[in-house]
Amino acid sequence: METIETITSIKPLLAVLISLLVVPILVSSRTPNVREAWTFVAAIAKFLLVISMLPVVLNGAEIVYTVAEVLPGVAIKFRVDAFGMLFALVSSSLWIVTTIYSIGYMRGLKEHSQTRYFCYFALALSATIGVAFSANLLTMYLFYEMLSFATYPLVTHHQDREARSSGRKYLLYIVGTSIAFVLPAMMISYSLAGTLEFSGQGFLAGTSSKEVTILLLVLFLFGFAKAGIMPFHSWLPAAMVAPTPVSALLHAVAVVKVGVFSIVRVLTGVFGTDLLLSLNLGTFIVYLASFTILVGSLIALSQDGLKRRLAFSTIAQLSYIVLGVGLLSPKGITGGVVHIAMHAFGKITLFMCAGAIFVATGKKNISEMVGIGRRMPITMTAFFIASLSIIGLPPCGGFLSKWYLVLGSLEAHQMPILFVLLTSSLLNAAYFMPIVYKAFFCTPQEAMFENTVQEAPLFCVVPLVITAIISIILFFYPQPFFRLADIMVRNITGM
Amino acid sequence: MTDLVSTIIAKYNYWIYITLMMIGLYAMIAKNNLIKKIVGMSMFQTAIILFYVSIGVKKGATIPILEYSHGHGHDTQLVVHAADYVNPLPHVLMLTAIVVGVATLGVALALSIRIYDRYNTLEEDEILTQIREEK
Amino acid sequence: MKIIGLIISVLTGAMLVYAAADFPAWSDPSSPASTYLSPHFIEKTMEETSVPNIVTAVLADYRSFDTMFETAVIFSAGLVCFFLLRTTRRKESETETTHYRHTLTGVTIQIKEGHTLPPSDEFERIDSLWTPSGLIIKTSCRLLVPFIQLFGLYVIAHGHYSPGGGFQGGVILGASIIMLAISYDLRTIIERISEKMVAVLCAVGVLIFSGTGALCLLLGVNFLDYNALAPILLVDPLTARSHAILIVEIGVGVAVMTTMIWLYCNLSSAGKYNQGL
Amino acid sequence: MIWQLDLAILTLVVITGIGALMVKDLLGAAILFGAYSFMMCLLWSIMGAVDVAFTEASVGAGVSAVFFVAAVFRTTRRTKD
Amino acid sequence: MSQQYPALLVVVPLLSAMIISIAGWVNKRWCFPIAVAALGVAACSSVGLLLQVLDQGKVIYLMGGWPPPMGIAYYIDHLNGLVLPVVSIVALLNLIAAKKSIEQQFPDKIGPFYSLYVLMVAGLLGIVATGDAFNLYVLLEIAALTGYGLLAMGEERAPLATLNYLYMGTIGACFYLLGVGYLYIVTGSLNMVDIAGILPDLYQSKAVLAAFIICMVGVWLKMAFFPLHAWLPNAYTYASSAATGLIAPLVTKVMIYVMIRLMLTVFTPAFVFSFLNVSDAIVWLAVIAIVTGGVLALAERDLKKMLAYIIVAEVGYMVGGAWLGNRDGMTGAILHIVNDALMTLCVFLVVGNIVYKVKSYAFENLQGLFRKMPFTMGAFVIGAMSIIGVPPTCGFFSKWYLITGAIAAGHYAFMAALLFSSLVSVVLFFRVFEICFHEPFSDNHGHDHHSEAMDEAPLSMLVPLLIVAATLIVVGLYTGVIVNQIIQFAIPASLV
Amino acid sequence: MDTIFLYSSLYLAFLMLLSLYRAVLGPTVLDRMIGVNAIGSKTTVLLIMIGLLYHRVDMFVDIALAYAMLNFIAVLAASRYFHKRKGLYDEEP
Amino acid sequence: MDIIVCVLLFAGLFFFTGGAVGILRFPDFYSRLHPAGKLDTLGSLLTMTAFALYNLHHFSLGALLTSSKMILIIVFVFVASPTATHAIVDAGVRAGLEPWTSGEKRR
Repeated sequence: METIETITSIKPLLAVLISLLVVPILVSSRTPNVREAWTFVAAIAKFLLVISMLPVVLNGAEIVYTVAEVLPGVAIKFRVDAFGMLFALVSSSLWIVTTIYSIGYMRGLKEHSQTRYFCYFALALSATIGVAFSANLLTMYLFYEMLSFATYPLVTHHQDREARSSGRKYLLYIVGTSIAFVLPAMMISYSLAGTLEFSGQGFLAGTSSKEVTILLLVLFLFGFAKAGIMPFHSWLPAAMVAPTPVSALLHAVAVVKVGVFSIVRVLTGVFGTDLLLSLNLGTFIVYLASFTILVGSLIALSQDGLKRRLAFSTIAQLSYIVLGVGLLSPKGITGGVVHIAMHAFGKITLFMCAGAIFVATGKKNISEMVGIGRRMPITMTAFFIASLSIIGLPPCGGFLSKWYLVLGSLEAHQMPILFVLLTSSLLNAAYFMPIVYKAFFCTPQEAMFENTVQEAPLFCVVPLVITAIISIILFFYPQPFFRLADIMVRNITGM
Repeated sequence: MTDLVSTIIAKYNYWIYITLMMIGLYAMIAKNNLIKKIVGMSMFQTAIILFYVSIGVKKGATIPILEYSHGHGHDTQLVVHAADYVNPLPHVLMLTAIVVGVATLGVALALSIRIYDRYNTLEEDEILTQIREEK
Repeated sequence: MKIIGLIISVLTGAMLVYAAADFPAWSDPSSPASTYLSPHFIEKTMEETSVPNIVTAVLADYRSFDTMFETAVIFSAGLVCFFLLRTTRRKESETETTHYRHTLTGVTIQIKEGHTLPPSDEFERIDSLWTPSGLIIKTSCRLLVPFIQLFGLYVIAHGHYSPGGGFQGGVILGASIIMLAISYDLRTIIERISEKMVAVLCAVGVLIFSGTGALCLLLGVNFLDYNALAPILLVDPLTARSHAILIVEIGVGVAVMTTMIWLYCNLSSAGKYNQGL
Repeated sequence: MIWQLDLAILTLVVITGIGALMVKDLLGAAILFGAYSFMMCLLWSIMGAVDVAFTEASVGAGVSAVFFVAAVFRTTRRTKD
Repeated sequence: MSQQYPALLVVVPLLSAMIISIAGWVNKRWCFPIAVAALGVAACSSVGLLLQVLDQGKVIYLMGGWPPPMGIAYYIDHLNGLVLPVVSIVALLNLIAAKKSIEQQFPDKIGPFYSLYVLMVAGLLGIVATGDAFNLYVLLEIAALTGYGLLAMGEERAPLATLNYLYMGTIGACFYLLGVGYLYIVTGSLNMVDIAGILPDLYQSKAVLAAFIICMVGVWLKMAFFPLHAWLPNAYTYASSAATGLIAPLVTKVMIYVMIRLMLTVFTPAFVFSFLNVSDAIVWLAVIAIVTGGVLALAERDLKKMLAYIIVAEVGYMVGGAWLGNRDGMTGAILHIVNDALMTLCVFLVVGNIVYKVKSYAFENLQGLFRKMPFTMGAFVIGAMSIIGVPPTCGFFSKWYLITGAIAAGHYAFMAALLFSSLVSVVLFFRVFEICFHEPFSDNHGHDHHSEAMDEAPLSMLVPLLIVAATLIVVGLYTGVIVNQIIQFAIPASLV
Repeated sequence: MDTIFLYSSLYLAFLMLLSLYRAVLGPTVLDRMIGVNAIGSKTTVLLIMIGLLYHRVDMFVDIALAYAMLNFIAVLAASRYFHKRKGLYDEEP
Repeated sequence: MDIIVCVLLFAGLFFFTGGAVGILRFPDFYSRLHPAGKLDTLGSLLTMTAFALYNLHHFSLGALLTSSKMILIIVFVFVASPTATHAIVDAGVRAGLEPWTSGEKRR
């Protein structure tokens, strides 16, 4: 195994803290314009900080920063490696886009408590980057919990009864599983291995028996309920009561991807591929993921609420990533990891479209959207592109990741998985295409729309156009993500 | 049998202190009247004092005040044998304990007066009924 | 509750009986308690503190730190009672009615709050539950009280040589005042010894004790190490200990006396300070 | 230590204690509690603890019984047990 | 002066309690500055002591200059060196924070209140510092008596609850005294270290066993450990917020310190863990305590009582941790004394602020508090996070040690109970947050919520609160230092 | 002489038992007061006797003196109660 | 000397016995006060005198002081005991206790 060059730098901490530091400014700023300007500044600064670390990582080095040693052998420590970089890149870049979109959305609907909204948004982003850059399980757990609590006020933003019950469900699933499953699993790992530091080959290897390993695996898989693996998925549709930008960023990018990211990190950094392979646990993960993919897609078919359909789609898509890593083959892992990015850009576009439709027309259900494509052509075009990406058709980024997944399943000699992937792609098409079809090619019934319906405000439309375009660009220029995934695969497989 | 009897006799004080203490404890738990409980509490404390004082007793010893003849002052060096005097340390401790007992008694009585002002009874069950009815 | 109480006490008692089997026999001169620590006190008290009453010596010198807090306990009991019971503001529903008695005719009149008494010397203020004053009781108490107080002072001062000391003397002094309060009425006492004075004296008593200790501390030795007081008391260190014990006992006496009065006044008038037992 | 007297007084103490708790009248309980203190005082002096006896005498006879009576005076004599 | 720290620690508060009492009759305005100054001196000397202990190890102070078995000595080692600053600083912060509410609640009894307050702190500090078993009892009583006074001045039901506390507290203290007597009868000594030196020959004695059981039961009564907890919730709920701010964080914690002191110093781990075979049973009791505390807290509909039941559960944490019988568990218990004191202070200060402004702590009156008092609620969130055990707040780390200890001891039920308690805390606190977050539901499901103006507590209450909240995180981050520099030395090497 | 004192003290203890009967079972509170008062006067004597048995009577006489003084207060307080509160058995609520 | 002491002591004990029996056997409160008030006082007087005399056996200044203290006790009892008795009677009268007349049930 090659030694990895490490560089000590405070940049990761800054990247985490910058959105935290901006919160007091947000609270104290008097006018909305100032407030949003600051958010924007913070978003861009964060993105620049992340980008500035990209070259180092692409060169195969890692950036390390230790904040404090809180327990013997365990510190609150940041480490920027390829995988974290990939995730940080996606989330920080999408924050900028979402900020723009939020401004449009929140102002468009004249939402209350906008200051609070932006504050917690910033907090959530801090936590996300924190998870991405964490060097050990404890730090990851810290930011994971911080994210759970920071997003609660966002989910219950409307402060009505529905929001309250959804908020309860959200917390129950997310925090409950993390305390009940992740915490003990983490403690057990610590007492077994005496460390929590992620390492390329996992630190559990050779320290635990098979039964304990399986127990830990199950605890970790279900513990990170943000990943939405069934049966711990039902918080995700419930959380769709949140304002759309929240759904867009948090439930397409930050929260759910943090869950998946954590699972992948744990599978690779704690267990290590070798251990999983030797115990043949990959198969278990893969079948679990396949089940979620299929069932999630099937449920998505029957949903009428647009956001709920997207939510179930997300559940299914997240399991692609888990599945990819679970295949334990280099191609599979690459596919899974890159899917984080591809799916993020696709799904955020879809959510933004849903939000834009809501802002413009106030409609939430698919059955009410007949013919909407004629009124809002830009939005619906973006929607079409994004759904292509999700289905996995060229010329969109989603195709590449899916392609790698298929290759990976072949490489791992898992023929059933191939069928799962193909079936689910068909299902994806089956639940997205009708929307597009109805939107563009059916005529609306009378009095369905008021005559004044136009495109949503500019602040809403621009971001979704940007992300849709990026989805296409990623098909042609996916190199940064693949480079990062390659470095990561090389790290964990030792090749 | 004689062994048992001699044990009982030899530690008579200890058995009585246990009895008294249990009477006090029982009163504190089982009595319904607040002042009765305070009486029980005082008995409980006295029983412990009895225990301590019993520790200090020494066969054939006198009270822990040195035989001191007035007028001679410090000149006469007295030879004092420890075995001649009762152990003074438990007495000291128990002086403190008695004081604590009086202090606790005062506070407890003050509290019961406050309670009576409010509920017009000192029976615990009646007070609890009143509280429940208020809700 | 009765059954629970019975079970608990029987269980505890059984455990204690079980443990008592291992005690040294009662009044055994060779038990550890009698041979380990106490011989030092008994044999060395005289040369180390020059106080023949070992209990006093241990109480006020060897373990004076305990005693200081014991005084503080008494003080805090008085303070807590005051804190809990003393009512300075009445409930709005109650209007104060004061009772007066015409000394010549024996007619009792009630005066509602806000009204005033006709200016006359012939009225004396009485309790609401007035009873004719018991002449016998009053007289005999008046006779006894000075002696009791004198005896109380003797007990405080003579604590070095005989049983007694600050605490006992203080209680006797306090009891004598309580006796006056019982045989006359509470107002008589409060008029002579105001509440403020009682409260302040109570604190002063503890202050004398802990202040003596703190003085030692200021003089550069450990807290309550009376040897350091020798230059101030103008005696040799050994006598200084004895004298310091006396000072300390006086502090205890003052604190205890006033606390007893304070407690009694608060308890018997339920904090209203108008009329008592 | 005078063990014969000790036994006698100990028995009396227990009787007085039970009596103080059984009396169905708080004033009576207060008075009997005073008697309990007397016994205790005797007991201490029998065991040679003169200072403790002195304290108990002054506190038990002079003060705590009076406090009890004062408290009963300010509350009630009624008790159910 | 530095060698006089142990005396200053206790004596300065004692003296100033008297002076405050006098000042209360002369000029009420002097009371508060004197009290703050006294506690400030106590806090400084406790910190100084801690530094001294870190520097040179054990500090022994002879009261009256008499050598230990004769006189009373204060032993300051790493264990109480750690607890002393916590006690004094918590008391000081709460005093500053409570000034306004004291003036609001007892306008004519300011003097006695401050006097009792400072006296109680003196008692608590003494309990922690003393090395004499009987002296501990006296100090216990002084802390208890003043505590009764402070607790009883509250709502209408406070006197009854306090009287119950008084009964239980007296039984507890008397049991402790009895246990000391049992030790005295077999060893002849009252000095803790001295007793520990004599005891090893007497392990077989039934009297020592009984002494241990009685002491433990007494201490458990005072700390409201599970079957003996019935007095605590009412007593803490109905008291004034100034009093609970002092008593809730400190009294149970100090009693747990006493328990640990008895286990480690007096009876020595060899006796407690090797000779006696009861650890398992007590850890099971702790498990039940944690679960019952949590479940009972769920049933409550007002904030203060809920927190009181959480204290019951927290006591279970510490007792269980101490009885796990290994180093990690003991470390967790000691660390949790510090952390729990701080986080309980935090939440009770929040309650104080809420009561000051809203005049109620029932759930239904808390609506819209996040908007009304954002800073108070922010601190509340941090406190709650700490109680739940979310990193990087300090509560997480003590829980971490406790769980590590449980795993090492193979006591998985205790681990499960800790996790369960965390989950219950999440439910408990988010139920409160939900109520505070949502404003009264209006019928029109609209986005136009009538916005209430911010109505924050006064600065003198807010600043200590925010300091405590920040401390929660700082202490969490410095856990490694605390454990490595202090707690490690507080546990005897014989405990593996 | 010591024997005489010892047995007379035991006899006094027996007499106390008789008084105690009245104190515990006396039908009214006042009977109890009589009983306790009688016990009190015997206690004073007993204290001196104990002192004589210890051969340290100078130490015990103070206690007896204090006792004689203070015993009086409790009785006074209890009788004072009836001066202010009417009714022998229970008071009207 | 010892004989005088013994006589006084036994006389005192005799009166004490009378007092105790009287308290036990008399039918009502008022009648019980008689033995309690008078006989106990007399018993105290006699026994105390006996002790005072006995104490002077080994004559010294301290013994004289002690004996005089005992006399002081007697004086005290002579003042306090009647007062106490008076107070109790007073209480009985105020409490409305009817004196017993012959033929009634014993109380």
